[in-house]
Amino acid sequence: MPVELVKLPDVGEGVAEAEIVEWHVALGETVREDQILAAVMTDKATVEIPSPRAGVVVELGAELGTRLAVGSPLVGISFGEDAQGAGQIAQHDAPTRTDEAPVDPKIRPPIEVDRHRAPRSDNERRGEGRLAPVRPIASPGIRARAREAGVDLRLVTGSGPAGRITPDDLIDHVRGRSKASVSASIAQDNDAIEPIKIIGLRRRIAERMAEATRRVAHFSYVEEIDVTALEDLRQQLNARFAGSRPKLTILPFVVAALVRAVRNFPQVNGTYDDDNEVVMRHSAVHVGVATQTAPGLMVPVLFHAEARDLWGCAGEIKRLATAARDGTALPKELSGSTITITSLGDLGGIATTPVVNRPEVAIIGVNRMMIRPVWQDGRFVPRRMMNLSSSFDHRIIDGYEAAQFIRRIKELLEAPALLLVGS
Amino acid sequence: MPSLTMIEAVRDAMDVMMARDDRVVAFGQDVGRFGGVFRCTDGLQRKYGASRCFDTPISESGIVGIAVGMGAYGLRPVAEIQFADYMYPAYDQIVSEAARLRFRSAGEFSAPIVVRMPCGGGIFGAQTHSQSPEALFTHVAGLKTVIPSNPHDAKGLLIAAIEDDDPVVFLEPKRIYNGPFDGYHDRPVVPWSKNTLSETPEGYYTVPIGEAIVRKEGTEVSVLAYGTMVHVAEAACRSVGIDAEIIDLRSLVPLDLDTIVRSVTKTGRCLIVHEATRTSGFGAELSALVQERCFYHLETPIVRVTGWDTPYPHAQEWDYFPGPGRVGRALMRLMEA
Amino acid sequence: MNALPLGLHVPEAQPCLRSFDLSEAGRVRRPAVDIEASEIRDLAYELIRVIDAEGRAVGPWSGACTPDQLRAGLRAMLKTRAYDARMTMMQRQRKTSFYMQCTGEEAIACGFQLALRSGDMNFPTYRQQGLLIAQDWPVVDMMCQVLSNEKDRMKGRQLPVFYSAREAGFFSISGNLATQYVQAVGWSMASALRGEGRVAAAWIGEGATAENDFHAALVFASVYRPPVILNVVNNQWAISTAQSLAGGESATFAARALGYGIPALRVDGNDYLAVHAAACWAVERARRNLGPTLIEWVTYRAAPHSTSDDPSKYRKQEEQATWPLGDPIERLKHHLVGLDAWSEERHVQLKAELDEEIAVAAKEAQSYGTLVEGPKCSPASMFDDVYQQMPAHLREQRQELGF
Amino acid sequence: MQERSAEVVIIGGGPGGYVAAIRAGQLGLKPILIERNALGGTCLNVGCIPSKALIHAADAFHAANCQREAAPFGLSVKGIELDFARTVAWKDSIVARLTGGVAGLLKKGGVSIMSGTAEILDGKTVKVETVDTIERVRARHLVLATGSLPQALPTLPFGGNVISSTELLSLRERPKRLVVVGGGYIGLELGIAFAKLGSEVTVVEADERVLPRWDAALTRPVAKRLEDLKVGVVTSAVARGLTRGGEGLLIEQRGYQLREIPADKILVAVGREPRTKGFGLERLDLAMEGKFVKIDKRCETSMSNVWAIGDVTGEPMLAHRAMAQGAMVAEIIAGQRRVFDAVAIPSVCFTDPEVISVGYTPEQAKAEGLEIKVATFPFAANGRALTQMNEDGFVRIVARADDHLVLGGQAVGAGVSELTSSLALAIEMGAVLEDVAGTIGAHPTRSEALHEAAFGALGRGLHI
Repeated sequence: MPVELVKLPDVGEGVAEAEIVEWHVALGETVREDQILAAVMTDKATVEIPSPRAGVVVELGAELGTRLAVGSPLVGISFGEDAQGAGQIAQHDAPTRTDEAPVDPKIRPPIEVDRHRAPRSDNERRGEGRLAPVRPIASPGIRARAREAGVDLRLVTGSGPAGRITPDDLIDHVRGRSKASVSASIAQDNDAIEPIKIIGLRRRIAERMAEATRRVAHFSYVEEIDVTALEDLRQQLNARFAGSRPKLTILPFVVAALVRAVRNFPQVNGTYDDDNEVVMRHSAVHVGVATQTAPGLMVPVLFHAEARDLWGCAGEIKRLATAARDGTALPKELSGSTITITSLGDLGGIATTPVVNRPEVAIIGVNRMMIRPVWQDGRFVPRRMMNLSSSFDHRIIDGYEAAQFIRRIKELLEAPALLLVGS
Repeated sequence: MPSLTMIEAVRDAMDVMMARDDRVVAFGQDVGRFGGVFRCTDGLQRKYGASRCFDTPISESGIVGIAVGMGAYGLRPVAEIQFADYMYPAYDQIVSEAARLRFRSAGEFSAPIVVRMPCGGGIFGAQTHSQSPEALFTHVAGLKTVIPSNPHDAKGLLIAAIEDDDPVVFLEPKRIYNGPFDGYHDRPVVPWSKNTLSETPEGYYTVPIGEAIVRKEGTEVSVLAYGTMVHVAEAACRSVGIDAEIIDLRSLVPLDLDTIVRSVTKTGRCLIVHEATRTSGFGAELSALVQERCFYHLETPIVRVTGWDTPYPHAQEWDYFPGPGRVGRALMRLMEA
Repeated sequence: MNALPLGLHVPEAQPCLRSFDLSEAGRVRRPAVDIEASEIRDLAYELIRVIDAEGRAVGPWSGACTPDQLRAGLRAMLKTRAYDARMTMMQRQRKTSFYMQCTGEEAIACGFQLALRSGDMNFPTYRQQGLLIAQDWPVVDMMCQVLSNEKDRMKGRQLPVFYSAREAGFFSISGNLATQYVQAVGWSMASALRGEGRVAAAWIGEGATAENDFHAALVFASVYRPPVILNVVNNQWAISTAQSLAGGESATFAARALGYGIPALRVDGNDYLAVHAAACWAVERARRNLGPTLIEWVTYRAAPHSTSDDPSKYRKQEEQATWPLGDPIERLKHHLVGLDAWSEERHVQLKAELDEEIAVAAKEAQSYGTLVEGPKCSPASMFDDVYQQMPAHLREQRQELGF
Repeated sequence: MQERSAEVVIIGGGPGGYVAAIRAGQLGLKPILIERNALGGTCLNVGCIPSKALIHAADAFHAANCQREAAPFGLSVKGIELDFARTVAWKDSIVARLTGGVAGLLKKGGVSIMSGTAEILDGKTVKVETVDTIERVRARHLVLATGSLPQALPTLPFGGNVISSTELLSLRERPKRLVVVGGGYIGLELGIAFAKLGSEVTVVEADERVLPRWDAALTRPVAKRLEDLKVGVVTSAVARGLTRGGEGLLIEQRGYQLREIPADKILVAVGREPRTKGFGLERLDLAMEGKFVKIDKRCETSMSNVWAIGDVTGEPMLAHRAMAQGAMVAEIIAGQRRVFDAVAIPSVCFTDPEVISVGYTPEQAKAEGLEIKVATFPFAANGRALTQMNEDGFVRIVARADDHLVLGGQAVGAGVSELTSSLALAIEMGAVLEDVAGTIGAHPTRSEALHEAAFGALGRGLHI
């Protein structure tokens, strides 16, 4: 009975491997052609893999969270009549490292809940007879040691095959718990620990951030901007063009200032390939707009900001943010920025130390706007102030250059009319 | 099957037993010739003679004292304390003597007596005709304490109590003597004849001591109640539309804990209702037992609706009496948590 | 405005022994058993005595006992006193926690018991052990109760001396004062009701007559007239409270009965012959369905209230010497010797015999263990007899205890 | 009556009792062990050990007789005869050595042994009547290890020629005609042994097949061997009682009328029941589980500090379960945190061929709704089995379908009892099929069949 092994397709330029983040089919399920089989995530994007043919799923390539090399078998589909009992493609056929692909404990039978309500809090699990406790898989030695240490093995995540709890798992759990025990006295009864595997986007962010802090020589520079005039202008424009043009937030103005300032300081609009020790200076200004989404932080790119006016930027920024949030952003819209702006809106805080979006060399953080007393003409007057907290890669940008660059932006923002004139 | 009031059921029980067993005697203030202030022994003296059903001097310790002596002799005395509120002079004879006699004589002597006392409020009896002193008896090892909520159980339980070899305190909620009272005091009284639970088989039968009964099946909350409160709880559940499981305990000691645990394990919520004052009331004991046995099944803390910790008032009867309103609100609170 | 300032009369702490109206033996008449109570009201203030100063039995109340019965009575009193002495010593040796003697009052219990029949029932206080000893109830059994050892029929549950012996017509003793008094009335009502001819004897100390159960008993006895003898043992002291605190100054305890229309006798409790005669009178009256009789037995508590009491704190040492009614054993011995039915030698020899008998019994009783060491009843037995059938919650608690 | 007291008092000196005593002694608890008969209990004296010895002798005798007929590898044997009395003496010597060994271990462990009958007075007091004294022993911990005894049939009470396994094992000569009532593991082990020793054996079983508690596939080779040994097997039949003269057994088989089977001895082996009578246990009013004493995961009964281990607590009634419980209880009493949480307890049937089972059978797994993979490997494809001229049977492995966790294993075949340790270790350690398959089994051995079975379960069978 013929079985076709659907290989992991090439999901993006130069992507070597992808991580399975979601199965859309189950073993033994009959699928139509083009029906979505699974979703895989690369550095760039989450890509859905359609089925090349109709048939019955007889093999699943790997567990959730496993990284498959492009070209390795993803799904086995049999397209004869009696597609009998499905099995899992034997682990050690796949080229990926076996210990890398742990068996996901969730696949075991669901915990039978003997009450008609959703499983309850931790103390419910402790009650005898409340739930048929999923029996932890552990050797007698581990069970004995756990009992000595007063550890309930049901709370320990087993990293061994079939979720078996290895000696290391126990040690990690106990060490983890001993750190927590310092504050344990406060949360005495709330010692529920829920292990969540780091997979998908979360893992992507973790790796990028770690890489950035390891390689980039960060320094941050915080400057105060008097945006009273800017805010008035923004509100006038919005009032004037309400309905006909996109609503302007502060970001388009910052982008506009950025585009102009970069002309004087091109090194800031660059990317640094530190492997080959080459700085790429870009004439185009592709601005990464850091956007918070449910799965995590994403940075869609406003391409050629230099060629867009305020309203162009505003519209594109809005579109990109929405696409990122509902997961429809295309891979190419999520990479290629030359400089990034990050803003937490009214959560912006007084000052932040943003992490440079490698391989870029600069990132501009927009802090909260607030009324502050400012000494002008011999007395304190209320002015609407906003800080810019920017971080630079000191390997490429020196403090002095960075300060000049930020002061240029300050001048532009404090005289917003300049932004409208094509100076 | 005849429909009796609770009074007729109690009288019928004594009648049946006095006929079956010539050791059974009934006495107390106004019990003989007059037939009891609530008419519970009406006609017994005429039928069985003055030496088997007779009046006594107004001396509660005397009434229970002679009962203990008669019990030790081998009789089966049914002593009546006219109102539970007057039981205190007899408390020493009940607790130090009747309850302890078998234990202290290692079985040589025992006091197979029944002490009947009308209890509970709802009749503007104020503090001397409305008390519910069950907790003072449930705390005593050696005593059994039972309290029926309807004529059928009243007759069966009283016969069982008379046959029981241990001393039994038999509490009769006076407000439901003539009809089930659900706490809506402004509505016309419903006679027992209109309630199926008044159907009482003729002749001898028993309701076993130590067995509760699920008055109404339910899934959302378990309501533990006894006496008049069973009817109040039913009315409250209907009014707030909560599918409660109502358990009529009937017997406080020995207590049918299995039925309670089964129910609370199912519903995960527990409401306890009794007329007696709250502090150290029997509800506290029920609450302790439920949390000991069903802690991991409880969704919310156990709630008690009881009389306030004040002497029983007169004019403020219906502010004191735990009515369907208070019980209903407690049910709602339970369901929201 | 009343002239005299009001004041509270607080009775004398001491019993006024001196002003005792000591009528001589044989003076008080013996009415017919079926006499109307109203006709013998005066007897409540008299003092029936038979043995006179020279040891002779005089008066209408004499002649009720044969020499053999008297010798048996003497033996019973001596044995009771020997038993008390031995058990008090055992308490001092820490073999048990507590003991109560009835020194000086032996004649009342021993004499009274002789008037009863098997099937009758005494409702005693903790100072009528003579009722058991007078029936030759095995002292080993009594001792095991006092020692709370493995052979204690009460399984180690009761305070020492709180005996129970249904077979011997000895109702289980309760520590609560006077509760048994009204129970005796109830028991006798049951006997009357069933027509089985049994008689009850209620016992109370003069101090406890202040309890309401005493009055409840008298009310019910006067209303239903059951076959019960209401004994009041007036031994002058309730621990440190003299009988005056129980109202003894204003009226005799026998006189209490008059208010309820119950016939009453007042008898010299240390005069074995008078005790036995009065007891027979009252028992016969009850047996003939003529109703209750109250008897005040006047005596003196020669020993401390109990092993945890030291009378020197509330009464003078020499007070006992001033007690006018003498010692019951000496007076009966003196009478018997007078009749040549007894002698000093036989008395000394009998005492030695009894001391030996008590010593042997004590050894045997201790072999079954004492309160402090040796086998006791298993803790498991603690859960028996609370109810006829052990309920579930008790079964669970026993499992938790682990025996 | 003298009194003594001890931290731990153990009633019953069988495998559970003596192990608990030794372990308690090692932990310095100075236990008292009360045993009415011989140390070692049923297992050592009238059960596991003597029956295995007899089975060994029977096999040897049978093997020799086979050479006389077939001589497949050229061995010819003449003049075979068996001095059965010497066989019994040899068996008794082994029992004696082992009971002596136990006594030595107990002494070394500082255990004071009271040989006498125990009578429980309450949860912490036992009256012990030895040959010369009556003592009252007080305990802070009481351990019940009274074991089990053969179940009698109401229609066939023990006595005369109706015997239990105890009497059968102490017979001085072989019965000419032996009828075995009960086709369970005891009935068949002894029935086959005596068949090989020359007795004419008939087995009467109420169920449709022998070894009804084991699944059909496992018992088929045993049924075949019974035929080879000319053992009569009467299934769906119930013993109704002795014939009038007492020299035969009346049986009633479904579909046939009452008929008689001639018998010199009738072995009643219909099961064992817990020993809970005759030593005052009822005084404790313990919570029971049917006929057995109810215990929790720490072997504590419903009464505080009263423990129960071994057969008296229920199935499976196996010596090694009792021993494990005994050691655990001693450690708990010594204050250690212990719980009886063995994943699987192996059981063995020493018939010919032997049958074993550890953990889940396929049926049990399916009954719990588990999705499983099952694979068997026949001994006919096992080199060693061929060289031993005994290819009957197979090894079977049962694992979860999704994560391949090994749930259980069964086997039938010569010498498979030794396979229980590797199977039990795999299950206890939480092995997956890949672990068992990934472990190299020595070749040529019978045990490598287990690894082959694992490969089979993974769809990658090699030698099949």
